[in-house]
Amino acid sequence: MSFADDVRDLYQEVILDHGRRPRHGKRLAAYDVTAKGDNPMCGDRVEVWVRFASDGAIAETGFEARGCAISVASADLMAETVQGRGKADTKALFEAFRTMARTGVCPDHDAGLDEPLERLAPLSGVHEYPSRVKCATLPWHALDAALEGTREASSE
Amino acid sequence: MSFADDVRDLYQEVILDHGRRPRHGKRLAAYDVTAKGDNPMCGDRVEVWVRFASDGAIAETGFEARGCAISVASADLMAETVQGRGKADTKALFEAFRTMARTGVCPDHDAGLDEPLERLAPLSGVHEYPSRVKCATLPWHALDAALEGTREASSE
Amino acid sequence: MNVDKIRQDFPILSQTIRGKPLVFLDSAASAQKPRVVIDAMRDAMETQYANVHRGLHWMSERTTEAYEACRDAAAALMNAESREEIVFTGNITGSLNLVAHSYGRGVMKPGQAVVISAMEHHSNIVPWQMLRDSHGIELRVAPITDAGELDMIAFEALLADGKVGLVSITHMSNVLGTCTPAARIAALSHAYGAKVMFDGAQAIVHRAVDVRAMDADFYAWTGHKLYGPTGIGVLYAKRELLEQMPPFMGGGEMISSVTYEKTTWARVPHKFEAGTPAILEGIGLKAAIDYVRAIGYDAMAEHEAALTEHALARLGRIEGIRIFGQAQDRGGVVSFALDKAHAHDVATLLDRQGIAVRAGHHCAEPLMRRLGVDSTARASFGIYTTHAEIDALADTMTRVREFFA
Amino acid sequence: MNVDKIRQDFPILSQTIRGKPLVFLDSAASAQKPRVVIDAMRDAMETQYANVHRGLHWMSERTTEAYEACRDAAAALMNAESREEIVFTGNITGSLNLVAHSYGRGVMKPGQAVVISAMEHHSNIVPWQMLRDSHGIELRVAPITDAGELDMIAFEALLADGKVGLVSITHMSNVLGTCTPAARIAALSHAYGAKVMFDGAQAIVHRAVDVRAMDADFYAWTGHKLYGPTGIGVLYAKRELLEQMPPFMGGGEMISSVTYEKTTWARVPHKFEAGTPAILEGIGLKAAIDYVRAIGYDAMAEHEAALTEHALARLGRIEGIRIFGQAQDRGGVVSFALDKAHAHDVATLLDRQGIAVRAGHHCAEPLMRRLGVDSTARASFGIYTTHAEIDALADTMTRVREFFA
Ligand SMILES: Cc1ncc(COP(=O)(O)O)c(C=O)c1O
Ligand SMILES: Cc1ncc(COP(=O)(O)O)c(C=O)c1O
Repeated sequence: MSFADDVRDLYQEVILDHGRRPRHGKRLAAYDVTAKGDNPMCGDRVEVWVRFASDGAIAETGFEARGCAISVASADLMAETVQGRGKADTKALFEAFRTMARTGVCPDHDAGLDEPLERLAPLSGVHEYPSRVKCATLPWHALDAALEGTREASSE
Repeated sequence: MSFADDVRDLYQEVILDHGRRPRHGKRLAAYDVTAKGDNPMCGDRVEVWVRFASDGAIAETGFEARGCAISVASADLMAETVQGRGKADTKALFEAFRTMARTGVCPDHDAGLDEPLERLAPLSGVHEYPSRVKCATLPWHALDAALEGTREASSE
Repeated sequence: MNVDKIRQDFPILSQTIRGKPLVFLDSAASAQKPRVVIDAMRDAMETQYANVHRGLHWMSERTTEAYEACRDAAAALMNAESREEIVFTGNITGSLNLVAHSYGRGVMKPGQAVVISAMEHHSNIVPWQMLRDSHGIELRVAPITDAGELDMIAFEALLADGKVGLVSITHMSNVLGTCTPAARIAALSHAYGAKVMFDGAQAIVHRAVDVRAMDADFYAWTGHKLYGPTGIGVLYAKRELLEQMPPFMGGGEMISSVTYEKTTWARVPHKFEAGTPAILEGIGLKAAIDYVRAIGYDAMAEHEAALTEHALARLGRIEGIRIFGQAQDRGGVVSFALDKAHAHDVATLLDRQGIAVRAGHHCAEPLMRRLGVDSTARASFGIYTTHAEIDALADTMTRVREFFA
Repeated sequence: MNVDKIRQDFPILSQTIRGKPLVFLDSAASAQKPRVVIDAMRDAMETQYANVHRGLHWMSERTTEAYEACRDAAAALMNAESREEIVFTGNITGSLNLVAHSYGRGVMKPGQAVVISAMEHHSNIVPWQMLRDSHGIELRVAPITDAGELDMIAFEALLADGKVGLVSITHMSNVLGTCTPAARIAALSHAYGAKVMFDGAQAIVHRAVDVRAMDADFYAWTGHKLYGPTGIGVLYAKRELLEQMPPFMGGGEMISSVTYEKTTWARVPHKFEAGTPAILEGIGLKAAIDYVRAIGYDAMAEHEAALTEHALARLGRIEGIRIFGQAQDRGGVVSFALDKAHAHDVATLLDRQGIAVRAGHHCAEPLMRRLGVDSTARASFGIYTTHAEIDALADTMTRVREFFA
């Protein structure tokens, strides 16, 4: 197998792309909640800002991340997939994503999560690299903390 | 081999005898020097008293020991063999005895030590039982401390 | 429980000593290791080894998993609420010192007191003396009865003034075999506002330990007595206490972030684990825990109770032998003395016949004084000990007694 | 030195990782173990094991001899004056904390200062911060030059006011590879009345350490980096200092006698060794020391110098790679960063090809800040490392760089 083939199981094109050019990698000018996430084991750090729509669903998510391609891409894909979702729905998605990142398989889930999980699926390759699972879940921990009203999260 | 045969390599009759009925196991009423010896590892304790003759040789040695048969027998045989010896002579004997106790073989020595070393030879069996070597040498450490004018010795 | 089969798991038991088959009756000092422990450590070194926790590569990740599995196993063994309540140290002495520093100096206040018992191992005495001398903590000693049991009335009296911050008591005496009533001790301690720690070095080898059922605040033990390797000790502590305590040693692994001005600590339990941990030892201990659990504490306790009863009966019939400790509830340890011979001579004569017992003060000098002796001989039993070995001990003791008569 | 032959001594090196042959370039985190170490530990558990020091029986005596032989080996390895100057701990972090407690709290006085350098491992930072915060000791940091060497002029300036009681500096940086001039550091420290300790965790793996020639007061290292087992650390200290220092942990083995009122300490070094020691680990470390000495430091140093030069040359030619540290005198450790990729991604891509490097802050966050980075990737070499492995690293790095371009 070529070098590129070898590494595509984890670094798929979509990850490289979102890692290099995140669409949501910015602080929101106006936001409702925010939180920081920290992985002291490897030094990754992410900060998220969330603005809600009038119905309570997430209108927009922005982030600033200092870390590896996986954590930046995961933050960006997260921002993309949670848009328009309510809090409960977002939490369910987090749980399902977390399982996928850890095990590589998509857990049983609500039909409503089919589409977002498919979009997050490129990240499932991390399950082969246990120490990198936290890179992928860190932005989600931060988002969860923001939604919960706690200001800090850690994926340690 | 019978039980008794097995153990005779260390517990020779002379050791049992001196261990049970030490001839010199008493505090001297009049003495010139004294010292205590302590083996904190096993709790053996011995105290020796020495009286010198007018020529500086050892006139008499007495001891009180709390410990095993080996340490009591060794103290008693020591008291016996050092009688009449000068300080240098006694130290040389200690050195030779120590080597014998550790290795089981009698080191090269002055012809003058032939006879006392032969009397101490029954104790050479301890070399097979490294943790017991200290039991055999403890009284000598105490005697040495007394001769040196230090009051305490340890065979740790 | 099939002892013959178990013996085959322990390669060392087929050794001969001074030409005689090894009769190893010194397990309370340190137990022998089953093949699964030896193999686990060897396999790790041969096939899967690297430093843990911070490594991003395959070997490091796999080694981290294997090592951290020991924490899960230890938590399950003790029925801890979570794996984060398990701290690894170098031995139980390290666990006790950790608590003496981080809880004693870090949380307790001068003027408070620590209660120990009159049958503690030095490891559960000296750290408290050092705490007393450096931190103004009073040290109180709960007496034991002549049967060798904790005097519960006197114990409660020591708690009465409400000054006691911590009770630290053995869960099983390494000299008398006495098992202490942990749940009652904990309930009393808590009633008077004290936290409670148990020295489980011996207890966990002989019986199931449930820290939640007994409501222990701290519970400490040591790997090498539970058929595991040396170099690793275990400390269970309730999570809220670990959160509250400052760290003991500083260094790698125990920090969250470091600047010269200010360092923040890692989460529990890592806050208390400085430097590269005992990785191979954790892997070995995991195998030992699995081994013990597969046999089961019920079977082990039953086996050891039978051995102990047999030993007490056989040794008790020998004239001139005095046995120390008549506790109702006791584990597989029997201390004794012979009237005509010093314990060291006894041990050497037994050794000459291939029988390994311990002789001395067993790191419990104050208890020796309480018993009125300098030293005792001690036979202690493990899962591999047989009735025939106890018969060999008793038969040989008869001859030792004759020899010194 | 025949590297092919040496590689055959390390069973793990023939493993494959993710389908590729293992290229292990993470020895500075922890080294792999030669068969002699594995066998020594296994043999002990299979044929000759019991608790040490207090046992009167055959197994205990033989195990004591085998374990204590490690003290002789360590003393000889470092050219200590006597075996009593060697204290065993759990890891070097334990050794450093021992000195921070027993010398720092026990002998130093509030108002005095400790000097470390700007390239220390957390294990040589955090214990001194804890000492500072609890004991009123000032912590001073000697800067490094942009080449990554200790700034000797600034270092001397820190000593000038005579307040420094202890200098504790790495003998070789685990990030930059820099070897520090130990003899000069010691001479300067002594000239200003300070004692001096070296963190030799990395240095002793790469070069002969002579504590008397460099006149170190303390010298610490850790077994698992010198091809030995985990769970054991070493501290050399001049005898007079050990005599002067109070003990660190209390318990069995470290006492001479115990009463509730007053406990007296065992002689050095046992005063500092509480509880059952790392017996199997001592036996393993003895085998590791013998192994290293048989190969010889001259051959090892030469081999590693050649590897390092090769690595610096090969990696230095790759565009976008920045290498950290240009010390004149350096050991087998090369830290680097890639402009377009995070160190973790680099490490994962290398891992996917079977190449194990470390990525992160290497337990040296303050040094990372000094270098202006969050993390680096680090390749580190052992006696078994080959030029071909470095070529594999460099070739793969070229592709990693292309991949992230
Ligand atoms: C320079 C240096 N000091 C200290 C340490 C800490 O060693 P240990 O984790 O074995 O205590 C290390 C290795 O991690 C090191 O490289
Ligand atoms: C009851 C008890 N506590 C503490 C210890 C000390 O254990 P370690 O030496 O492993 O720290 C022992 C064993 O020696 C023991 O039997």
